[in-house]
Amino acid sequence: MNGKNKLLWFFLFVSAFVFFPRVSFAMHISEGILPLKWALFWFVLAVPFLYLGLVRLRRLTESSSQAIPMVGLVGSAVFIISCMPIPIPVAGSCSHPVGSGLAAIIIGPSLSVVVSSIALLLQALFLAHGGLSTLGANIFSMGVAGSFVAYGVFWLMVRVGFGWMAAAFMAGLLSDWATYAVTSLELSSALHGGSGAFGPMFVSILLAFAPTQVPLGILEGVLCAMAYAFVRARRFDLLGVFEKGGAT
Amino acid sequence: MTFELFSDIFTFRDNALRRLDPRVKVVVGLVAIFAVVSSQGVLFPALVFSLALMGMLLVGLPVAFMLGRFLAPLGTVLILFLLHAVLYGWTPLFSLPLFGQRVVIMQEGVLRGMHLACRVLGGFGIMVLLSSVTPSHQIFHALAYFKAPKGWLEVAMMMYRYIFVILESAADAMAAQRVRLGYCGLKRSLNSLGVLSGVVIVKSLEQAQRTHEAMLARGYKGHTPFGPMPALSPKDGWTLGLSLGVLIGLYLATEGWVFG
Amino acid sequence: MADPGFAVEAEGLSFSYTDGTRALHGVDFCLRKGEFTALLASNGSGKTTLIKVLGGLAKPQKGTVRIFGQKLGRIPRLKLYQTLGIVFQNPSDQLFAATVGEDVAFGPRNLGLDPDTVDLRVSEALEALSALHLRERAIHHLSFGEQKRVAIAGVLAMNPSVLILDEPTAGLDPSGEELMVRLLQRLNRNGGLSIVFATHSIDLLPLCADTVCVLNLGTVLCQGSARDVLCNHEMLKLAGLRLPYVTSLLMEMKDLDGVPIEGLPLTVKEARERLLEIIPPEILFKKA
Amino acid sequence: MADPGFAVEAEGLSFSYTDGTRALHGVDFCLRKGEFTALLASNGSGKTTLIKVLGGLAKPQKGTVRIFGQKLGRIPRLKLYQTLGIVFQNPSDQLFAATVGEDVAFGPRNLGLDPDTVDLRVSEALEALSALHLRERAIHHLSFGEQKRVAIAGVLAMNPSVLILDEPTAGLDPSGEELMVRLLQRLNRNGGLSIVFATHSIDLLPLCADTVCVLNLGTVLCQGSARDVLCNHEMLKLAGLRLPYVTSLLMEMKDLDGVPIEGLPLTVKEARERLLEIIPPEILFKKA
Repeated sequence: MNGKNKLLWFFLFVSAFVFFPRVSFAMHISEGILPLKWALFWFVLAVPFLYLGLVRLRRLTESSSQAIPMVGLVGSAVFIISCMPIPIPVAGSCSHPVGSGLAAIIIGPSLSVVVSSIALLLQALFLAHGGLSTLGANIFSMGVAGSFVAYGVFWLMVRVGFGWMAAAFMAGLLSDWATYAVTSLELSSALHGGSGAFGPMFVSILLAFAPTQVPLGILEGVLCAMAYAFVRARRFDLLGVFEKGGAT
Repeated sequence: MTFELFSDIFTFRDNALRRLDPRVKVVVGLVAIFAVVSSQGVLFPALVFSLALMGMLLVGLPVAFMLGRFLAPLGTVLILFLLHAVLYGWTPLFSLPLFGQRVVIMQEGVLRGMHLACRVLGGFGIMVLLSSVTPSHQIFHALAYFKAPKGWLEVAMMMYRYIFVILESAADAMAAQRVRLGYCGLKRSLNSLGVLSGVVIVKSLEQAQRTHEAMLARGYKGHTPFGPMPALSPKDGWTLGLSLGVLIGLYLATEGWVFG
Repeated sequence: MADPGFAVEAEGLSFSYTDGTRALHGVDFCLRKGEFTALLASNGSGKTTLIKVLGGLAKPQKGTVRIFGQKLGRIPRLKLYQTLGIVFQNPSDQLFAATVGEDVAFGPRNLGLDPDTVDLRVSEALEALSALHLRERAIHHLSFGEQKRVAIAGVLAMNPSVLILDEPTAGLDPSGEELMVRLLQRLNRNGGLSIVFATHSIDLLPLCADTVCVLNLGTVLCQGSARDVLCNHEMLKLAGLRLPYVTSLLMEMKDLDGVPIEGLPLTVKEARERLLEIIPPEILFKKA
Repeated sequence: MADPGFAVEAEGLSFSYTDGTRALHGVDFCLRKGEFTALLASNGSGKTTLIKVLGGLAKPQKGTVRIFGQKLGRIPRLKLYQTLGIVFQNPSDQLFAATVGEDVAFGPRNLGLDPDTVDLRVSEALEALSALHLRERAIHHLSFGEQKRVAIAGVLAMNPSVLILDEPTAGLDPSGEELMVRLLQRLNRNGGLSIVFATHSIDLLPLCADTVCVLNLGTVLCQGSARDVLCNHEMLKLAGLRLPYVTSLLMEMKDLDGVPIEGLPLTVKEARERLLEIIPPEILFKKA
């Protein structure tokens, strides 16, 4: 296998470029890609996080009737941001931000999982990005991994003493990369076919997406930092609703 | 523009499938999708795909719209197919010259790739059909009937409604940036997009405040009351039974559990 | 103090926002039962704040509001909003459900009514705004004018006896404006609703309003019958407003050219009558 | 084909959204250099879509747009938006920066101008809209009318020769409307800008527009001088519009009462002149 690998990777690079415009949504795992076993596995993994978010939502609703409209509207905003075309310098084309990192630092990671799960369902149904059987896997990679990594990084960096601008940048960047890594993991674990080819499969998928995802992550970081700065400067007071009821 | 892609105008057109009870559609759709995903052969997903395609043509979805929806999964399928064809398997089928070297295509990989492609198409077919004949609020109502968490549903419905409102603002804001040359070159594009994202979030927060006030003025107490679902009509019941029967029959037949 | 003839009675209202902006200062306002009052105000005069204060959505620092003689703070919210309906300017602020029928049912359902009653209320409210045919439509597929009407229906389904509307005709084209004024008039005359209609479209007022209240920079400049208020040209100008076009035509003719016009015609119909009085009949064409 | 006298020339424009909604169908539109054209249209008539198509923000499925004789698709964006300025309806969608000065500078900075030139452009643009005193103000402290003016200044700072405005007077109170019309007129007369002014406030049109184009359901019903277009009462009604109030008063007197009024007075001033012609001088009061 070794002799062939180098060539193969090259081939994959090329193919990623060729199909680029449509692969930009490849961070959503398409309907039908995961076999039943794996689809259910990721659902099971995502559910506890979703539950955590719903508990937080209930607590917020008890303290203020504003909670549901606030979370819902931040959700709409994040949905729209995730549809915005980001220019990719490498490929001379556009992709789209994930947005869950930004959501996480604004409304907290567990609510961000809730919002992502809805956004992913709507995207599957009305934009044909992602899928229903793969919803669990997508919630896990974008919602759970993206949100918790972003929030963790943000919290940690602010705690350590970095400015929140840098923290927001890293949150956006790492949430995007985390999503990308987890998606690759999900894809390769389901597709390697049990023949021990998991390793090369994982690396190939990582590499196939690398030319778009590596710069995209950086751009998402920039976007996240700018958007967060904007909200902070304009209407930081409005974020108060989400501070009640703990940090999860 | 991407913003324009998000349209649900077809789901409000009247047709036989649209009139069907949403609970029936959701159940049949989910059963079909999970059956496709669990299938081991090519035949069942291919059959489901052709059924879904027939359904789409029957309700008069424009071909251009359908193609638009299927382009994304097709791209993914193609890459995965190529990956499998060269990475997986042990029986060389043939080899292709590529940049002076030869890439070997494996038989098992090609078969698996084809199976995968059929699964994606079958699943997608059902998904696109379901969403083209069922308005989202009906899907949410059906989910409410099946006891999906209420908070999740409320947020989902709020999100869905206001996507259209905020989208309009966002599109206007983007156009306004564009006419002041906000999207010329990478740096300016990124700058404009960052500001736009901020604008969108601030707008949504302000909208949430105003919406909340309007909700209070109509007796909101923190929870949106759902209306009752009407009882399933006999016709809906028959449709449910019949389509589930056909699906299961097809599955058993094609997956080789009945005829060996 | 609490005159039973008043639907809404506000005294000495003052309101400042937390950032220090003073929006209202010593505002007195009243609305008699069954009256149609126009709240005439230019941009930034505190109109929207006044509406929020009257509707209990913002708490004034000073002053009291009475709804049918009862102090606002003492009325339980659920009861208040069955008495007082508030329609905001931007329809998308108050249309939060997916379809028209669902949205209008939001209020009645919050009241805990049974499904049949909810259904009846929804039909009645939509009917009253000539919007019954929209019932199954998605909110985001409605035109702007339709959205405005559905937003009013949503409030009407709470069965209020007072309706406060913030710029119900803003953004509508002429035919939409006309329809809206006609519908509101019908609600007032036949439905017996007391209506407050905040607006700055002066030409529409004389067609519908019994009384007019002019708000400027957070204070009430003038409140009285439409005729009394609109004849005070200076005051209107001060408030960033003007006379209706037709009235200003006739006023100019009277004041600048010395044409003997009686009174103050406010509508096209009145102006026509006044002018015909002074045009010698012999110059008219013969009617067919 | 490409008449050098035209600033904007559109032929046979058709536009449908991807979901199949047809917004424009065979629209012809033109704007001569230095002209002030009103685009009169009711809600949902395709006005906003037409503006987007003319500004190259939406690509029509059929038809061509020429800007100063050049085909729209062939003009580089950098040059296009220094020729054509587009102001959208809602100012809060177009103001992004923290302060007025910063916001107006957004365009010039994108042109890569040096700081001094940017500064100059900002002052000039704000000056032209009588908004220079707002320069240091925070956007969210502006009144609605001020926001509208600043939004126009932001586009004006690109130094365009054509300005397309979507409902610049919508939501403004009478004094704000008057100011806006005066400012736009000044830009047109003194600044030499060609202006397209989309609106449905018919009473304001005769004061400023040289020509009027009536758009209805995605097609142009009529384009011509203000006088020609507005005399077609039936057509206006079809488009959900109406005559200016003053005109409709005089038309009613002419048609229903047989008062011999010449022509079609569109403004208060004209109406006054026409009426004085037929009122016998002996009944006038003596002027002081």
